[in-house]
Amino acid sequence: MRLSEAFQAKPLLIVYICAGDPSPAATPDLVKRLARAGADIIELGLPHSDPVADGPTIQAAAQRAIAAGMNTDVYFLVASEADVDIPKVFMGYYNMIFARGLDKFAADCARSGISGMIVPDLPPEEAGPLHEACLRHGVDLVFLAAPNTPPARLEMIQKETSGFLYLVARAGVTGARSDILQDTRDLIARVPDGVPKAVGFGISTPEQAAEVIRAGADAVIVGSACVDLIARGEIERLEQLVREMKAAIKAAKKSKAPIVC
Amino acid sequence: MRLSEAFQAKPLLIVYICAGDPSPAATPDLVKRLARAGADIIELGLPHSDPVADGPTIQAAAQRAIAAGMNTDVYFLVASEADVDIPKVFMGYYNMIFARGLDKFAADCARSGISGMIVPDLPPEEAGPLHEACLRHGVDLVFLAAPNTPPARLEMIQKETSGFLYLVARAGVTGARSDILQDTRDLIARVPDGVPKAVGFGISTPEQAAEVIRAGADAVIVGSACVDLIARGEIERLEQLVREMKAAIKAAKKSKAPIVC
Amino acid sequence: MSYQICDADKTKFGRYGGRFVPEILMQPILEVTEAYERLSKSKEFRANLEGLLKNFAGRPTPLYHAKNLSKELGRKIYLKREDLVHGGAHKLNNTLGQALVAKQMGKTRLIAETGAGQHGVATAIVGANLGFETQVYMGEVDIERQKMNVYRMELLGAEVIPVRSGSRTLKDAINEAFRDWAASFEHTYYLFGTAAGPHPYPSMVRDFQSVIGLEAHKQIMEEEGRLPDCIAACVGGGSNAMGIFAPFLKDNVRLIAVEAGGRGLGRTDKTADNGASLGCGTDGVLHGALTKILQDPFGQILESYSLAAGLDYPGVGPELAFLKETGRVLPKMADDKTALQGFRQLSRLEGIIPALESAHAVGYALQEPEALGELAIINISGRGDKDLATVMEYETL
Amino acid sequence: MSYQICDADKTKFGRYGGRFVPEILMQPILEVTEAYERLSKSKEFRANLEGLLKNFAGRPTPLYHAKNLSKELGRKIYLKREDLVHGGAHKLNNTLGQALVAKQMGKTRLIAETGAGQHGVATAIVGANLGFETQVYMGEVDIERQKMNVYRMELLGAEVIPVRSGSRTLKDAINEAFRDWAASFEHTYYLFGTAAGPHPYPSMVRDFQSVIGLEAHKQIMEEEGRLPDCIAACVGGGSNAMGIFAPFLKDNVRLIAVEAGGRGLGRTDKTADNGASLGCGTDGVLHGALTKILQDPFGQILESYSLAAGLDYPGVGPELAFLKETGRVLPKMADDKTALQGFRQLSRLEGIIPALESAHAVGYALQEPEALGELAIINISGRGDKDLATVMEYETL
Ligand SMILES: Cc1ncc(COP(=O)(O)O)c(C=O)c1O
Ligand SMILES: Cc1ncc(COP(=O)(O)O)c(C=O)c1O
Repeated sequence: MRLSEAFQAKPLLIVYICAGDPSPAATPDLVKRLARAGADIIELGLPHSDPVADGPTIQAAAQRAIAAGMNTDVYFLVASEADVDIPKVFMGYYNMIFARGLDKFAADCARSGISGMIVPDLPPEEAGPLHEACLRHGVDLVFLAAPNTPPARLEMIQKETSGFLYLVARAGVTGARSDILQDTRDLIARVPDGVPKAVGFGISTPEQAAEVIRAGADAVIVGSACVDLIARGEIERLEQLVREMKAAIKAAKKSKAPIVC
Repeated sequence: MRLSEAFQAKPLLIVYICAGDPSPAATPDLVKRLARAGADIIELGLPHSDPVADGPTIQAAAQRAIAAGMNTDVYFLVASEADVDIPKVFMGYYNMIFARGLDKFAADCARSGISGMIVPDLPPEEAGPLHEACLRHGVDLVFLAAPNTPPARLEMIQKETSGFLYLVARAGVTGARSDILQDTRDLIARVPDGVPKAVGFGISTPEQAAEVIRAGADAVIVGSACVDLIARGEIERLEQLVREMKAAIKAAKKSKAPIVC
Repeated sequence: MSYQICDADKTKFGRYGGRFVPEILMQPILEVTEAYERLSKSKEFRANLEGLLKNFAGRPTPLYHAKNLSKELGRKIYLKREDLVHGGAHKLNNTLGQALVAKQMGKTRLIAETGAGQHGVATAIVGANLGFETQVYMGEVDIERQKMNVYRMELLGAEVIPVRSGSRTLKDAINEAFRDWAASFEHTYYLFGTAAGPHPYPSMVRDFQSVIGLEAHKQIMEEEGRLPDCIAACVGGGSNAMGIFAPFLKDNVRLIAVEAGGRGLGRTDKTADNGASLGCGTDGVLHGALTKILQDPFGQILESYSLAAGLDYPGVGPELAFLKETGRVLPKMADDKTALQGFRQLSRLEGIIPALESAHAVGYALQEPEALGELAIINISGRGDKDLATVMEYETL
Repeated sequence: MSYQICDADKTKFGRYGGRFVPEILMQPILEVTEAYERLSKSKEFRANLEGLLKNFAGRPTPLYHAKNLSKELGRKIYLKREDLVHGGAHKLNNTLGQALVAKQMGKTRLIAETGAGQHGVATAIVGANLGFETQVYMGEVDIERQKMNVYRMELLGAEVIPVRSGSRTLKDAINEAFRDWAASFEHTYYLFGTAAGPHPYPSMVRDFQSVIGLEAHKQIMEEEGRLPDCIAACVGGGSNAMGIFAPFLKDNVRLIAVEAGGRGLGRTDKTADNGASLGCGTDGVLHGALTKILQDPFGQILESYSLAAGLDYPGVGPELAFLKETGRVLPKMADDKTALQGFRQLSRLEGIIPALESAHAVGYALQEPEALGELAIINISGRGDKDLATVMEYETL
């Protein structure tokens, strides 16, 4: 499924997990469980040795996955096996893509059922060649915008992104946080309604997810909170969290009055 | 006895010991034994914390003596008690004299039966004030000359010294050595016969002593070799060494043909 | 003194360089770019920096004709004496410049990464002198082996933050500093320590370090009336090398970049036995720039190795990668043993104990003197006092 | 630059100085005197020395306006930056000069004493650079506490000879060096490390170090258009102090000699709790000169004490003793604690870690700022890298 199709049925819950954590073999099943629990899109991370945009939780997951034998070849095997009917999105650092070759990487994505790519260290200015490869293989290339992205740049990024626009909820790296800032609300408000926008970085509770939706987001991305539960082996609680998140954003969509928390 | 008087009966054996080594109480008896064994003059060292002209043997003796309670007051007590009918000569560093006051020091020497002073770190250029004090109290001030003392300077030192002229046998500091160098012979030869000359630094065997006398010296000074025996508590061998030295120089005096060794 | 101004739109050297950073960092980086471009044209800023370089850092450093080394090598060798710069290495040239940029930008806090501690110390020095709150990220492994530099930073009022992620060395300290900056950019300036990283750092650091080459250019003309045949400098990230090379790029001077050969050319899954990214690396993206890096076939970064902590880095500045490609700069290697030989020989022959990093350039010269031509300059990027414990330990191995 | 020439017949400063040495050393010392007098008038010698000071040692050193310290003290403070001299202290100014004298005298071997190791390192540096065999006497106790400097000397090709006599510290190392010289003078030059010892050393060392004051004189006039109200320098033997004071002796500038106050004014039979011979000593003869020394009533030399190894000496140069007597130089003390405060404060305020010795002058300034007047120079005789272990250890006590 193309991402744009998925965004017809807003609000969406996007769940990030790190492929290969705790083991490559475990990943396909995990993806299926998340889909069953209500995830609308799976963001499947390819672990990197130097995940500069990530906080400690996802760094640790990457280290576990690499230690467990995850690499790019295995990634695409795992992604193929994780056969679900919701979209899967690649998330990973540019060097991993560059090392494989941009075209080959995009082709492998398409072949293994990956609809889009999120590359947190690849701003649009550097993305030309990958963009072309993605176009060739029908894979979306999702860009990110941050609270400190100035208006003109935000407009450029909106234009460049495909699939959806990833809004970084706040300054810093990935990782669970306890509040949603005014900055995030402002950023959501600055993007016109026509652009599908998903908010991530630091969203860990159903309340926060709901708040983001009420603020106007089309999707919520939850990552570290899920990775944390995987690290502890609490897969049922993970499913439970996904269910609660999904319920919360659906409810939020109906009653769109913002709540201060 | 004035030193000049003693030098009537050449050749002389001058024996150095460090006052207070191994203990202040032991020194007077040691002096008497040395006199009995044949020493013609006793050079009684006042230990100093920083004996820059001395080698390891005499340095160690000084440290033992200081540790045993030797100081300048005790020195003069000990010197008085070491009541022998051969001359005693003070040997020590200038700062010890300076600290007591030059006049007082010279007076104390005279009072405790000390006939002269050897101050190895006091060249004639700096000796004016002490010289005056010595004159006032009838104490000789003995200067040293070394193999590297140039002719004009040697002449000056000869003029300044009183009692006798201390010829430094060779470059370096005090301490037993195994040979007598050509340098020493040359130095002895450079001093006119009228000047009483004692040779010291490094003379440790009867053979060396004899050689020095044959080379024209009027007296031999033996230090480290004796101090070494005291350190080992071998007082009888010390007396034996003195007797042998005395015999050797007497014999040498008679047969004045130099032997190469 | 005049700095080579970097051009607003040019973020790359050929295909190398760029800004491969998370979006949250684009704005801070663009602000640094803008501030640096503005300030590098400001007379007042330059006067200010030149004052500090002269009165605080102790510039100019001598260009010393090393008579004994020359004799040993059968050619005339000059040493550029960055070992005499305050703090003990060329690093202060850069930290002074960037700290003044940070000041002008109204920032109140500096963050930096450090491996051996030299850049950390240089940052702590400017932090103290110019009144910043200073925090330095340093891998736990490096903290353990560089205790004295940790203590120096603390004495200078900086806080050293242990980095426990990844290989717990320089590479990870850089990651951690970027993470900090992503949350703190409002008041914080990231003072990057070498001519690598995202644009404008490679250009800015090269410009601030090019005072080395500008002085050397003038000095060698004064002394010899001609340019040298060759200049050799060690390369970690490339700041001292680019600093001395830059003003000679248009001249007919052979430029040799000496990298850490470490234990040799071996590799494992996760590690390389050297730090020779220019010579042995392949194109890739690390710390914000496309450059030559040590990586596995999948693009995972390898842990580098060198006895010299300052050369123990799996990347290199993009400008050097470009200059290697064009053939303008020749990459060479000196392994641990060769560097130690350089360390000892320079100490004995000239009475100058070089940093182990700089000793790589000296060691290379000892091994391939013909490469130097008749007249050469070796950049002594720092002094070796910091390395005594390392060398002593190595000797007893 | 022009050195103050010492006059052939004048071996004393008032009643202080002279040559209280064994006869065997008179000739070598007279030869040094003669050689120095001749060479100090030689244009070639001076050009040679100036070349080395500039290109090898890194002179001139900056006179740095310490803005933050000035603010702290409410007056304008400049720092003379001898910490930037090659080797890390002012010591090289002297060893370069004397080694050139030795070379001219045809000597092939250098001997030196060292306490903390700074003079030993500076001697080893010139020994390596000018091609001498070099041996450095160092007390066993000092060897133990200054391992890094021992290793530096060895790296530089010098041999460090452990001294086991007396208190096994600096004082005894000097004795041992004199003993060596008494047997080796034919080929050997004794390179004395401070402005003490028998004539001509106090004058010669002062002359070679007066490059500090000559530069500072010119620099302060350039910067301020007037002379300072005060100059403060630490005093071990007195070489850095005399070096900066000498060119200001005729000026209306208050000269403050800061000695090691150590643990206080206490004494035992054999030891003093400080190194303050100028302030607390009495007239006496030590190491060839009549000067102020720490001694017991009988004239035995006391072991001094200071946390700063370079100030841990029971004597002082005769010229300073004389200048104290005439009132031209004011002796002051800074104890260990005050020095540590100076050490920390200068590090934090200015980003300059001073040698613990120099930190005594800084600490004094912090405690009695009024004494400095409105405009003062503090001589930073060396850098503090060598002292980090000492300070760390002291902190944990
Ligand atoms: C003395 C010295 N030289 C060289 C380097 C290598 O860095 P760069 O290549 O940036 O000059 C370092 C890094 O710490 C260093 O301390
Ligand atoms: C840095 C430094 N300052 C000062 C001194 C004291 O010596 P002086 O009084 O001769 O300058 C020393 C002696 O080692 C030293 O290393």
